[in-house]
Amino acid sequence: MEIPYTVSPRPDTGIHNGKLGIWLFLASEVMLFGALFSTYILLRTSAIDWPLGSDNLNVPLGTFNTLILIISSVTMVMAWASLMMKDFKKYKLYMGLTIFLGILFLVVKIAFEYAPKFAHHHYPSTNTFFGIYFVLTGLHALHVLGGILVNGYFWGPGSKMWKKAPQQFINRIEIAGLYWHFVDLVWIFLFPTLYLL
Amino acid sequence: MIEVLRYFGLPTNYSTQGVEIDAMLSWIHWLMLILFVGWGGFFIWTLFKFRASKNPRGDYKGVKSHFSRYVEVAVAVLEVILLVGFAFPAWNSRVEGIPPENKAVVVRVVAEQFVWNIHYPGADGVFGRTDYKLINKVDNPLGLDRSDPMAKDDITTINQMYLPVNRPVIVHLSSKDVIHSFNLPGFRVKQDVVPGMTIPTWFEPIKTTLELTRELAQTYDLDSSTDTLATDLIVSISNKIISEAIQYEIGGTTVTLPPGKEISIMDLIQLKSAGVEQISVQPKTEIACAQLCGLGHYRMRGFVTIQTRDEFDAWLDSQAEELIEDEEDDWW
Amino acid sequence: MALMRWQLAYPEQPIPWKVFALVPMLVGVVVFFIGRRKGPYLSMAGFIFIGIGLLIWYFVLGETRMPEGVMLPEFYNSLGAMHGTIMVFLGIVPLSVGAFGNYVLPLQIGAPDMAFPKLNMASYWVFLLGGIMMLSSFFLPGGAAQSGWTSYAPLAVISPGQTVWLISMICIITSSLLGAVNFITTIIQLRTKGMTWMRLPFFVWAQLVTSFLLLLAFPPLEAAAVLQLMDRLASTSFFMPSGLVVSGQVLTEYTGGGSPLLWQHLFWFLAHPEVYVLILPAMGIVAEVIANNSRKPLWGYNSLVYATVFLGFMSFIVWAHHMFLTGMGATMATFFQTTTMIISIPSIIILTALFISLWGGSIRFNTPMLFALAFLPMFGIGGLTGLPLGLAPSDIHLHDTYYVIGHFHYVVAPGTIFALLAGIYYWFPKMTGKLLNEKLGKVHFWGSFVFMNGVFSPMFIQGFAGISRRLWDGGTTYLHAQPYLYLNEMISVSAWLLGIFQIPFVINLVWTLAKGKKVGDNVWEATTLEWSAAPSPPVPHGNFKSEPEVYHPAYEYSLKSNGRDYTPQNEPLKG
Amino acid sequence: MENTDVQEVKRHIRVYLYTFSALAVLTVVTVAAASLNVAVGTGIFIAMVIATVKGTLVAGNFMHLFSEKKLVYLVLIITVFLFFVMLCIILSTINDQVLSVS
Ligand code: HEA
Ligand code: HEA
Ligand code: CUA
Ligand SMILES: [Cu+2]
Repeated sequence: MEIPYTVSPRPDTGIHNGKLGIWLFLASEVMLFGALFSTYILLRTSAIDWPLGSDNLNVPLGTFNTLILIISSVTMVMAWASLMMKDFKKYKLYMGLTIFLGILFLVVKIAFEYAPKFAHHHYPSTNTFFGIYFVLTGLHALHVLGGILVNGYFWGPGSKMWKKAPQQFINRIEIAGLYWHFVDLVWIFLFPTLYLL
Repeated sequence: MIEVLRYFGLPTNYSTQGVEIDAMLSWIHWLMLILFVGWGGFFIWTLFKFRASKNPRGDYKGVKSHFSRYVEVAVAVLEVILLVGFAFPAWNSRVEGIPPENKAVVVRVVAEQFVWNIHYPGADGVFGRTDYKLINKVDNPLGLDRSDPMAKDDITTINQMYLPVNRPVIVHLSSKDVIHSFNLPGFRVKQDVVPGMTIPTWFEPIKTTLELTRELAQTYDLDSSTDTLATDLIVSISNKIISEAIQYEIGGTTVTLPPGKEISIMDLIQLKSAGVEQISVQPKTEIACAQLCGLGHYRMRGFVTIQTRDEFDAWLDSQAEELIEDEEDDWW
Repeated sequence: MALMRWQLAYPEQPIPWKVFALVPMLVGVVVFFIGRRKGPYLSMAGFIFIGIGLLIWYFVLGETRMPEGVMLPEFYNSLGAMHGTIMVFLGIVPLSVGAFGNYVLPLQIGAPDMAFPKLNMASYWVFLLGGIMMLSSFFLPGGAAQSGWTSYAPLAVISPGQTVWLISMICIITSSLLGAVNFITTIIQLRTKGMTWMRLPFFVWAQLVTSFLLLLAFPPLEAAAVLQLMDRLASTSFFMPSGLVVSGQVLTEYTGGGSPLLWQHLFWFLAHPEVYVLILPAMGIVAEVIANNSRKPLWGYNSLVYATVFLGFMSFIVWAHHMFLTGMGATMATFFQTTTMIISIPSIIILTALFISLWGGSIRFNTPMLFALAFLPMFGIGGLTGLPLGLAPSDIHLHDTYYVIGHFHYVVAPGTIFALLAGIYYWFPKMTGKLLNEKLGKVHFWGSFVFMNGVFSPMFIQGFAGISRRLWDGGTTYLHAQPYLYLNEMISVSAWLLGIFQIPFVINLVWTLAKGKKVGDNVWEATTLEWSAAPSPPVPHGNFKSEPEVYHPAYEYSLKSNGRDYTPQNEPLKG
Repeated sequence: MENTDVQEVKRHIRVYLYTFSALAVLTVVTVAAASLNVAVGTGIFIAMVIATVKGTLVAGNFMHLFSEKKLVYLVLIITVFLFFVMLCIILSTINDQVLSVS
């Protein structure tokens, strides 16, 4: 016997295995970031004084990065849509763009945000605000990196699957997309909490 | 009914709140016992009755009645009674019933690895300023700022806590380093000491250490005609089981009672012939640390001595005098 | 024993515990390469870690029970922390979820494999990495973690060994998360034709709820571990309040402003559901064994299922009953006491249903059944002693004493461990095609049963006496501990005997594997699919020859209609 | 989303583009709102409302949650519920701390 419902959805649940799997994984990610978020709220409400994010962080860069991630979400979903329309070339293009935008995000983050912070002797240990800032953004950056690696695989060696099992490949891209959008979504919450408030 | 747990290790209680806690403990254990015996009886009987050799074919339906539902509901109801009738009020009196400070003795206890620093406010009744930057391991473990007028008369001790009887005691707990737990098992007091915050707890001792000593000693009085304590003859034992080896001489030879042994009638006779007239049980008025706080957790041990009001006041005075002497020493 | 001899002969010298720990590790490596399929792999790994945890524990017992410097306090504290961690995270969870779940679950629902075999392997390797890292931390210069398995800050932040503990915990948690995703997907998606929700064997339900607990309760500890790691490595102050002075020295590298209680909240948010992760699969196993050996359907299957789901849900909102004495106010104490009492009700429902299932049965007392039956009262004692802990005022006296130790060991050791042993005896013919020897099994059972109680029941008395846990000398210096120190000796001796009575079990395993006779596919005459539809041991790939179809609920025993007293799930009912 | 034909997908693409513009506009709005001098509480409220709207757009459209099956909703509802439980109970327990007044 082979494992069923890897490609087509199970009739009574309406989804295929991979999709349920990724949503479950995302649920655990919600709890992970949720716990960090709770930490942030708790430390902030019990702090005597809390530095204002906009005084310490680079808001224009943050805004820029937010837009980058949003655009990359669009290109990601477009990559999937191209596959749905059987246009492999466009897929390559959009997926490539997504990866590029992801890398751009990391470059901005590390070279233009972290590096100057360190240069100004703002370390995680400087105060609790920087502590939680570095942990939250650092963990998010790791997630971006993970997404880039996965997307890179599906852009390069993994894309051979398109020939053999197109539907399964589409499913995989959809799953990778779900993850990528989630990373975007986390950032949408991180940006105002850390940079603006 | 309530006393039963004494036979299972629960130590004698020395405080007012202990009465409440002990009652709760025994009620809940009675409930547990009933449940355990009830289910256990049913269980064993079932196993016996329906063993395969006697009952070769199972019954598809099994039990048809809904008796178990009633039992479950009954347990739930009893739990509600325990909660509402005992647990909520008792806890509220712990955390919200703290008596006003002018009706109580107020003490600060500052825990550190692996010492209990006790801080009395002194005659003015106000604790002096402390600052962690002033902490000096040798002569100022509390970081007390002696230049603060309020701090001039403050009394500090290490691991020795003196308290008067029949008066509520409020203890403000704080820690210098890690989490400890202020535990007075005999008084049914336990409160974690969390660094970064000061947590209050309170209790009211009902007997002095001396009274306790006497009371417990009477149980094992070797010579019932003596009712005064010959302190130099007290051998430290607890609940019939001696903690330290007792050495005594009979007819020129040394006899040793190893620790951990129960004292038999024979031992008692021998002890008496060796001139030991009374054996007292030391009351377990210790401060233990109940939270893992590092390598010395096991030896983080303090002592509580409960005195009468007069004795306690006298002790405070003597401490205050010492303080003045110290100051004069410094002056020279 | 070796330890005692060592102590007698060379009282001043440290024990050669490395040798003791290395032996099972080597055995583990050998076993590991002999194993074939991933189910047995995992079970072997779990076994080995349990064995090691157990082993290490004997040094500790040697210490608490026999003072006079067998080891230094730092090593004792390491052993305590590692015993807790290894038993919970590297022993029970991988064995009951990783091994039994992985092996039995797909078979019971009629699936060819887990939904994501590759993920399964990934989860296994990450776990192994974490496990090995955890164990090797003993060999590091500072020793292993010393702050208890609870790793309370600030102690954990400032004591040695903790970094490795945290990193391995991150690995182990990641592994559990991947595993949970796989389990839930498998149960939801891969049920075979006709396997509706209410036809699932109870074990599958237990695994489903367990997986949800893993999935949603573990991430907060992962977050907390990252934060504590930052506190240690980058001197942040998430859990460090201002103005700490450690042995007279002000900790200047920390700016302060953190909250030690936050760690406890994040830890217990995981660790309370975690205790149900330990018990639910055990209950599942017990239910399977009892249904099979009482030859009748489980009584109140529906109430079992609902109670389990409810239990899983409630377990997320009781965690602060471990924190009553951190200075909790009246409102929240009321809340947590109430939820704690509420959560005891589904446990009672589950146990009651299992008891009543026996009524009217035709009870076979084979080894798996003995272990499963012993589970009931033992878990009963453990569970009942949870009640006084759940009421805040009585917890004042009992918190952090040996009473707590007694409480949870009754649920995990004669509880979960017995259930796992029942599972091993029960499914061994499934995994290997050979039946374990009954005589050796009974010796193993009675020995374990007697000495388990010998180890853990005296602890309640010590707890009433107020003896704190985690004491290097077992309380020798405390006056209030004096009357009950003699129990330490009894506990130690029982523990050693308990260990010795595991020898027949190991012999049994080895002997049966090597020499045991092959038995038929369905030795226990069971109804669930793993026995009735798949060959034993299962074919290496795909489990079943063809997709089995299910016609009725899981435990159709003692129906009069066909000639036998059982009707497999894949056989239509007659009449 | 399986088996959608090309027309369907084209319609989706339009939705994606609208969503994108909405997200971009909202990002600018958040930044602008933050530079208004409102009280901290109000500021947090506004920022969180906007973030939630944006999050819903991403989850709903890019992640196709709007047309997703019941099962996924169930998982997410449990998760989000437990997240709030964690947050609220931790906060209220830490605020219900017995402290000595000094
Ligand atoms: C498998 C693990 C497991 C399980 C199932 C439980 C179950 C329960 N636990 Fe336990 N607990 C732990 C593992 C577990 N616990 C651990 C590891 C710790 C310590 C952690 C540490 O500090 O290191 C702990 C600590 C702990 C504490 C904190 C104590 C303290 O530190 O002060 C509390 C307090 O409320 C508690 C309560 C409960 C309750 C109310 C239950 C309830 O769910 C129990 C409900 C069950 C019943 C009520 C039994 C019903 C049965 C019958 C009625 C039939 C009985 C009769 C016969 C069988 C004959 N537990
Ligand atoms: C699942 C959890 C689990 C299990 C099974 C056990 C089992 C045992 N535990 Fe432990 N224990 C904990 C979890 C567990 N413990 C935790 C969490 C703590 C708290 C740590 C802390 O303070 O931070 C603790 C603490 C703890 C203490 C208190 C230490 C202190 O406070 O100072 C003691 C003291 O006696 C103790 C003893 C024992 C004993 C004698 C066993 C025995 O019952 C062991 C019996 C087990 C077996 C007999 C296993 C059978 C073996 C197999 C099935 C495999 C065989 C395989 C091979 C040989 C390869 N444990
Ligand atoms: Cu202080 Cu333990
Ligand atoms: Cu708990």
